[in-house]
Amino acid sequence: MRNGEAAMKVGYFPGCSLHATAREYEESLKAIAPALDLQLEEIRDWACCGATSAHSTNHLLSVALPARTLVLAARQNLDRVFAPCAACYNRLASAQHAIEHDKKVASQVESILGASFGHPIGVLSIAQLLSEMTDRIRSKAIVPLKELKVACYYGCLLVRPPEICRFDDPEAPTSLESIVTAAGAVPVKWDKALECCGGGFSLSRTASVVRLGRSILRSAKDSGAQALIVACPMCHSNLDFRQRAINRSAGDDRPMPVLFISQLVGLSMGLDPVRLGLNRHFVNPQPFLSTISAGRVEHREQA
Amino acid sequence: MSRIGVFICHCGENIGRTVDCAQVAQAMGELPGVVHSVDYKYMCSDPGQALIKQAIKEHNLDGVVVGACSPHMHEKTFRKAAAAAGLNPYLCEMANIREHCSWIHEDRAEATEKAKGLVRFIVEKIKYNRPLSNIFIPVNRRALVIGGGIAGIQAALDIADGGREVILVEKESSIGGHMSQLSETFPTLDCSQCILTPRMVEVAQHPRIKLLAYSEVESVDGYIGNFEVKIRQKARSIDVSKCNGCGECTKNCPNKKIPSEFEQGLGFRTAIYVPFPQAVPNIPVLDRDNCALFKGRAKGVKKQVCGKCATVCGRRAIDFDQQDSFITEKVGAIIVATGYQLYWIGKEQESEILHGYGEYGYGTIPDVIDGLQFERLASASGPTGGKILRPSDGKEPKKIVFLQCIGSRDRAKGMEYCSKICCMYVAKHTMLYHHKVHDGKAIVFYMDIRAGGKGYDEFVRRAIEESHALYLRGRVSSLTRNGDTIRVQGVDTLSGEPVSIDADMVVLATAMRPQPGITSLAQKLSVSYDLHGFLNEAHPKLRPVETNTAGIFVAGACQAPRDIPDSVAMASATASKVLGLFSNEQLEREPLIARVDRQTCTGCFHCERVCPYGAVERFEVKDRKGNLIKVIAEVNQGVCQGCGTCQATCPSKSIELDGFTDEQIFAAVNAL
Amino acid sequence: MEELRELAKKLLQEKQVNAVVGYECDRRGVRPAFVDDPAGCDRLVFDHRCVQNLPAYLSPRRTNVAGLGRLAVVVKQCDARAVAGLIRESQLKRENLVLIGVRCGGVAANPNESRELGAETLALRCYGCSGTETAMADYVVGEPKTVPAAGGDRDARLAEIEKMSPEERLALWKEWLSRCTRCHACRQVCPMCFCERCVAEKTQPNWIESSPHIQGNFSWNVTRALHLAGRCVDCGECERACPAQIPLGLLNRKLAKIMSARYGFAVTDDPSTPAPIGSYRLDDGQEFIL
Amino acid sequence: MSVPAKEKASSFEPNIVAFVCNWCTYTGADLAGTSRLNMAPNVRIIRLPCTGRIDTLFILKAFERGADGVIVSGCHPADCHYTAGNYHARRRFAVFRELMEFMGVDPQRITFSWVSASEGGKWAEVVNSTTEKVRELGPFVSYPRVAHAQVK
Amino acid sequence: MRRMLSRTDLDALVRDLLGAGTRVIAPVRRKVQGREFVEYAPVQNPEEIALDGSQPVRPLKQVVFPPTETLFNYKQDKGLVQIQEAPTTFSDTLVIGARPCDAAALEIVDRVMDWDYHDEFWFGHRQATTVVAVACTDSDESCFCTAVGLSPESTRGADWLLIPAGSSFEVRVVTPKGEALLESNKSRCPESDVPEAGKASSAVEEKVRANLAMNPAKLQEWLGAHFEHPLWQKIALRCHGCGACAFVCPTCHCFDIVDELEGVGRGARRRNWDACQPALFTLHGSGHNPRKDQSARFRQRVMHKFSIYPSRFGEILCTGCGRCIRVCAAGMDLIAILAEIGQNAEEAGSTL
Repeated sequence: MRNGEAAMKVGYFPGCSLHATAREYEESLKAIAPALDLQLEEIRDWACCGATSAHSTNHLLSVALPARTLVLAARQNLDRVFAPCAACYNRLASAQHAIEHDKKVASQVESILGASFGHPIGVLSIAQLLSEMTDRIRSKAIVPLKELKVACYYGCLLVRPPEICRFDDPEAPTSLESIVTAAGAVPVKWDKALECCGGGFSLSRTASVVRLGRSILRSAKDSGAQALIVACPMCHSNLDFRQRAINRSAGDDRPMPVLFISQLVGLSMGLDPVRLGLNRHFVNPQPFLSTISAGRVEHREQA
Repeated sequence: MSRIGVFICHCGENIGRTVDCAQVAQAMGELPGVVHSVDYKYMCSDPGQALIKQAIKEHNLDGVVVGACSPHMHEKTFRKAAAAAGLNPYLCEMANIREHCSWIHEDRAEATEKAKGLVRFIVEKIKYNRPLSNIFIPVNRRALVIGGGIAGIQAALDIADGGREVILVEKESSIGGHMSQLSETFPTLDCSQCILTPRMVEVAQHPRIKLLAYSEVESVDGYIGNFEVKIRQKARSIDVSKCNGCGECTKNCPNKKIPSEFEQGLGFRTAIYVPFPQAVPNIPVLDRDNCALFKGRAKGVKKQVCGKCATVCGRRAIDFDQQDSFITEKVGAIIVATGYQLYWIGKEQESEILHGYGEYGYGTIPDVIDGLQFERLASASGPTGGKILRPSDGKEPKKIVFLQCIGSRDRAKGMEYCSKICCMYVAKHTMLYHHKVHDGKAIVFYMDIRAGGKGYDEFVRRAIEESHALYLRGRVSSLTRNGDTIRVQGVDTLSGEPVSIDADMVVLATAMRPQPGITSLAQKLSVSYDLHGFLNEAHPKLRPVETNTAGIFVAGACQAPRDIPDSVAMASATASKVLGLFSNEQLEREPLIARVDRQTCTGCFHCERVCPYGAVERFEVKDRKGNLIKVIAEVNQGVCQGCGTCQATCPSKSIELDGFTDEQIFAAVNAL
Repeated sequence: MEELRELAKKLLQEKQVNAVVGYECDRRGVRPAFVDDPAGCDRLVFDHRCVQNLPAYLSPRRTNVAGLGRLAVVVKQCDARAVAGLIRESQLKRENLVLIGVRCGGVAANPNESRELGAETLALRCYGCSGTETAMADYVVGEPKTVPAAGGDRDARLAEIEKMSPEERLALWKEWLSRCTRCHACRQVCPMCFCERCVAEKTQPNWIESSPHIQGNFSWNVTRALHLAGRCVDCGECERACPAQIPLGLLNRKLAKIMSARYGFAVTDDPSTPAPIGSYRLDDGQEFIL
Repeated sequence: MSVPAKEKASSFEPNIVAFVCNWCTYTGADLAGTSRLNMAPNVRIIRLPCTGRIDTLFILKAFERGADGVIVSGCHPADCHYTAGNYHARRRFAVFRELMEFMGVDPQRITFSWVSASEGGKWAEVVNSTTEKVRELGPFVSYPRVAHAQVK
Repeated sequence: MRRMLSRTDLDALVRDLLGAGTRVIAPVRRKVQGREFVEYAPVQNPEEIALDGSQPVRPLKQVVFPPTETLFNYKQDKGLVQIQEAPTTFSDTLVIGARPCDAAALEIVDRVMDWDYHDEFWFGHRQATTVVAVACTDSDESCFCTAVGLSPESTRGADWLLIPAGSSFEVRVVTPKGEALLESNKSRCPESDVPEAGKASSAVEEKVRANLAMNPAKLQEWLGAHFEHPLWQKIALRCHGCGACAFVCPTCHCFDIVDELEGVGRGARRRNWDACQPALFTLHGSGHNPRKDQSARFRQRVMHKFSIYPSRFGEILCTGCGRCIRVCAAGMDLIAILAEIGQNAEEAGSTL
């Protein structure tokens, strides 16, 4: 609906990972935003979204933390807030939902925050944001991706639960597919797009994460994908950082590059892979980049 | 001035302990219009009633007020007593000074004062009571049964055997319904066709059953005892009077690749066809959408494209120009037995509240089938001749996963109810599978096993213990293609372990839903229905086969998920209700219904809008020369149930509910 | 104006109708006109003084008007709501009537208004009106006009009362309603009050006492307002007709607000839309019920 | 005037009339009786077939005749003996109540409740809470009522 | 020699009377939800009195003929009915600032109230009421008192007539009741030798005269002869039959008698204002009504005022106050109607 319109301004909630483990995610977003006429206005004084420690321990806190950010956004006169991290997105969207639908919680949270809610805020995931801009992405895609086959991986938080994330089908989503198609790549059909990556158990229960990652990567490879497209720093971390362990456990030596959706869009625009933070990955993206003749990155081999 | 008698009951100590009955009687005696007021130990006793009867005669009473217990307890008793003494029973009313007074208060003075107030209400009210007499409505002693499945068949046969005429309407070209598609039936595993077919034949041959197959109810007018039903007989393109069911036409039809509805798409039929060999009536129907001749006509081809069937028909029974025809039948009662359909897991759903199963591929995986399809695979007369073969490649599946509660009991999918039959038929399926594929493995995912019924739990035990079905308690999170198998991802909640199974076939026990079109039928009948379209019974316990519209009954799965024994029991219940209704030429009803003041009614028809029963009709007031003066409301005595919503709604108060008229209520309020 | 007169003339000449109900000038302003010969059509006018709601004459109870035969009626868009109401409630048949829709640029509060139409003089009910013609019309005449800007908030007086304490409100209504002499002019001019025998005149039982004491006046005005809930077409004629100067429109307006807030309903010129009273939804609000 | 306000309030016994449907609330009140649930004696019941039959005129007349409070009670939604009378009543009284409030009649004087045949306890609660509430509000002298000339 | 009364002294007079417990009725200014008007109402304070000439929206008749009046109360007791008569004492009332047309109406209606039945209530109020009229200083296009034989300074029905003269009033004493009022207020009404300023209201009178000229006798004659005339049908089409005209008419005096219950077996008999315009008028119990539609009812109104009453009492039952014209929502205009009938009467006269 917003395709073809002039510059779009949305509030920007980076969350903790985009300044840390997923710096490349933020770098790629900032790199593609101007080309897409997308203005990202960071919410001043934002705080933690509450995932996962708050929402697994205290419901009220899990609403209050993101609700504070929403109040700030309203004060900044923003109608919509974009949270690139799937977990942040999920927390913010859940809080907005709770504010609108649970009057009791809403009033409790208001008294906790000592502030009242302004206008309702639309919370956007990257899948929703970019799928609204597919026409622009298509028009900016200058690098032919040569029928590059990619597997779009949603993970568990991007389109679920359905009453909160209403922009896509919770069981058979298509938004990421529509974005990669616009960028010129070919999404493959595969089974594990909505499986769990292990989330925050990467450190505490590494074996589980490895097992889950194995099934995801195997399915992606079996479907002929050349890269895995993700939209969540946690998923990226589990599938990229843990990939060597995963492959080792599977006896499989085929590395599978894991890209943020924003990185793929950036590549389609012909942006420098380094500007897109591709040099920060653990799985060497060079062979992959070469197949689409996208320039080089200096890759530091993992220890 | 009225001549009212007031009788205050002590109810032993029940009232007398807290209410000074003598004082109440004395106070009532002072009211204008009261000529006799006494108290007595037990008014409902024989001597008590005799007291009333005697007083009616002695004092020439024109109203009797009994201050005693709840009218729900003894109103009938006292009205009968009054009638026995020659007083119109509706001139006798009760004031409740026991449940609503003596039993709930302790202070004697307060309770006595309140009792006076309560009796005074009724004394004032009864001054405006009118003598009323019961209403008699003629009954047309023929019944209409809608739906020719097992419920409809049973109801029709029971009524016809009871000596009354029945019209049985079936929308398909044959009766038999879903039961005719089943292979075997639980819990006895007897062959469905074997027990059903004789009943179908009986219907066809019964002298008092008029079978209208391939027909639908177009409209329903009237009320209990006096319905007028318009029925559309859809064009079969066959002259029924000429066809002898030889089958030459179907044999010669060139279009043989049309998915058969009866075979649930697993087999094929011709364009002119009989749905299954035992069809009743055994007369083909021409599917015009798939007939070459009609396709040609639609394209405007001048030459007749086909017409083979007509050529080979020795009796010249094929009539390509046949049109839908209509007949009108007058009946006194209607039984709705339209049955069910199975839920489909696809993305597109007919109703907004329903949601498909994306995690099961929205029904795009060919070897994921539903229960009815499995029935056809298992049926000896089915597309595979009773062999269990996969639809995709015709291979025998060695591992079948059965999933229960697909849609059912799932609010997120829009059907929070239990479909009731799935536990049983899944058990049956595992047995049939075991009998036919000895080395096959049946795995069942279930939420709970609900096998309440005679021999039901034993049946499920047999499936587990003798047919070695593996029952896993848990849900399946996804079905995905894995090579030529189906990857079933689920969880066994009893062990807490995730389960992953590569199955050759998956059978979904999808939810039972009412037939499409049920809501429009319900609207024609003024029968209410629930969120899911199941028809509502008048009372869940005490009137389970009646509807809120008098004279209309429900049987089988159109009311809620039902299995065969339940459906048949309901059908027989409706038949007995109908035969009871038909046992008299006239129907007697309490006269507490609404009536219209023709002089002041303006004909705005607010009453018509609010009447839950459609009892308000339009009446033309004409002068002596026959010129129309105005169109006003009239209450159909047979339909009105006496709720009085019309009266409260009527702006000019031109409609009155007898027994609770405005004057009566006003008088009571005036006595405050 | 010429267009209207020509059309009326044509309808009468062609005997499509027996009479045209419209507006004409009188000594002081504008009044309803009943024209039954083509020559009289030159009397017809339409301007901002055409305040009256002519469909009030269409109730079958007006036997003298009904005696004229088939009628053509000049209707503003707002008036058409009354026609729709009468059709909806079986008092009229659409096919027995020719509707001449006029494009209206708003009307004044009273038909003797000598000033131009502006924020000062514009009738309350025209606030926010688009002034388009009704979709019900058989013919539409006149040039498109714009309704002048409103002279303030239409519901200011309602809000003022809502702000008061319950005691103040009751005292106010008692004061106002004690002025009522029960002439029932409010009812007689109302196009939607067409009962053959008004409940206020029912004496057996005498729910609403006919004496103009506060008790009878209160019951009457409450009941009148309730009977018009979801039916009132907001023409304001009741208030204009009230010789006791009671602000009756407030009650109707309040009910319109309730209808809108509770049931999302507004009266329109669509005869097929039923009023909310007389229908229901399973999920109707019941916050006030224990 | 020297009577303390509290004492004065407690000496006032409100006069409350209840319009109830025959099938649910009346029967529920019967059950309260059968269960011997003690309750305030201030409420007197007038039985109607259905809440659909209960007219706003009844309430106005009750106030005219000196009622200090009114109860309207019937079947819960979906339980109406006549399937829809209570739904119609619900709309009618929602609107009536708001209009009354607008005209300054304290809506607390009119209690609406759904009491089923099995809710004897709830009925007792409705009766007691309404009596208590109306007792606190005091006699409804401000209702627009004609002063009665009492004939000796 | 003329007596003058200053506004200050008038106020003092009012204050005295109020102090003595007399009810004082006068035109007062009202504002209801943005609408401003003047009406006759009891005053507590002389400052409320508005004597600037605006016509009160409702007539004076309610002072002597309340819209509802309890005749008696009753109680039914075991077949016995007890009656308690309504009190027959009437409070002393002074009306200040009555319009001449309103004052005149009282005297005109006196006739019917003392005809076949002497109405104690009417005359009880009349006796207790002293009427001080004020000559009109203004008129509008609905006034036509001159056409019915009155004038802006008519003294009929008044006990005093005050004629505005600058900030004072000239006092004209009309009746013995007026003499008594003067007697107790002589000091406030000094005799003045200010020369007569001519007819104070002649300009107003001219203005009113321009509204309607009428020949009552001819009119009456025509009405008597034209009970069935197409004119009635034509005129009454636009009439809503609301009767607001009758309710604001100073001379309309129809009433209805009702019994109203006030509990079991007891109640009150009241008489209330009624009118001849609503459809219930003369409706028989059978449902038949000899006056079949609005034209018959409207004819009744005109006939009663300009033919029946004059022939019975020699008085036109109309004082030309014009309220019926001002109040009519449908634009029924008695001036225009009388003019039209008058023209018919002229023409009829010429052919006779």
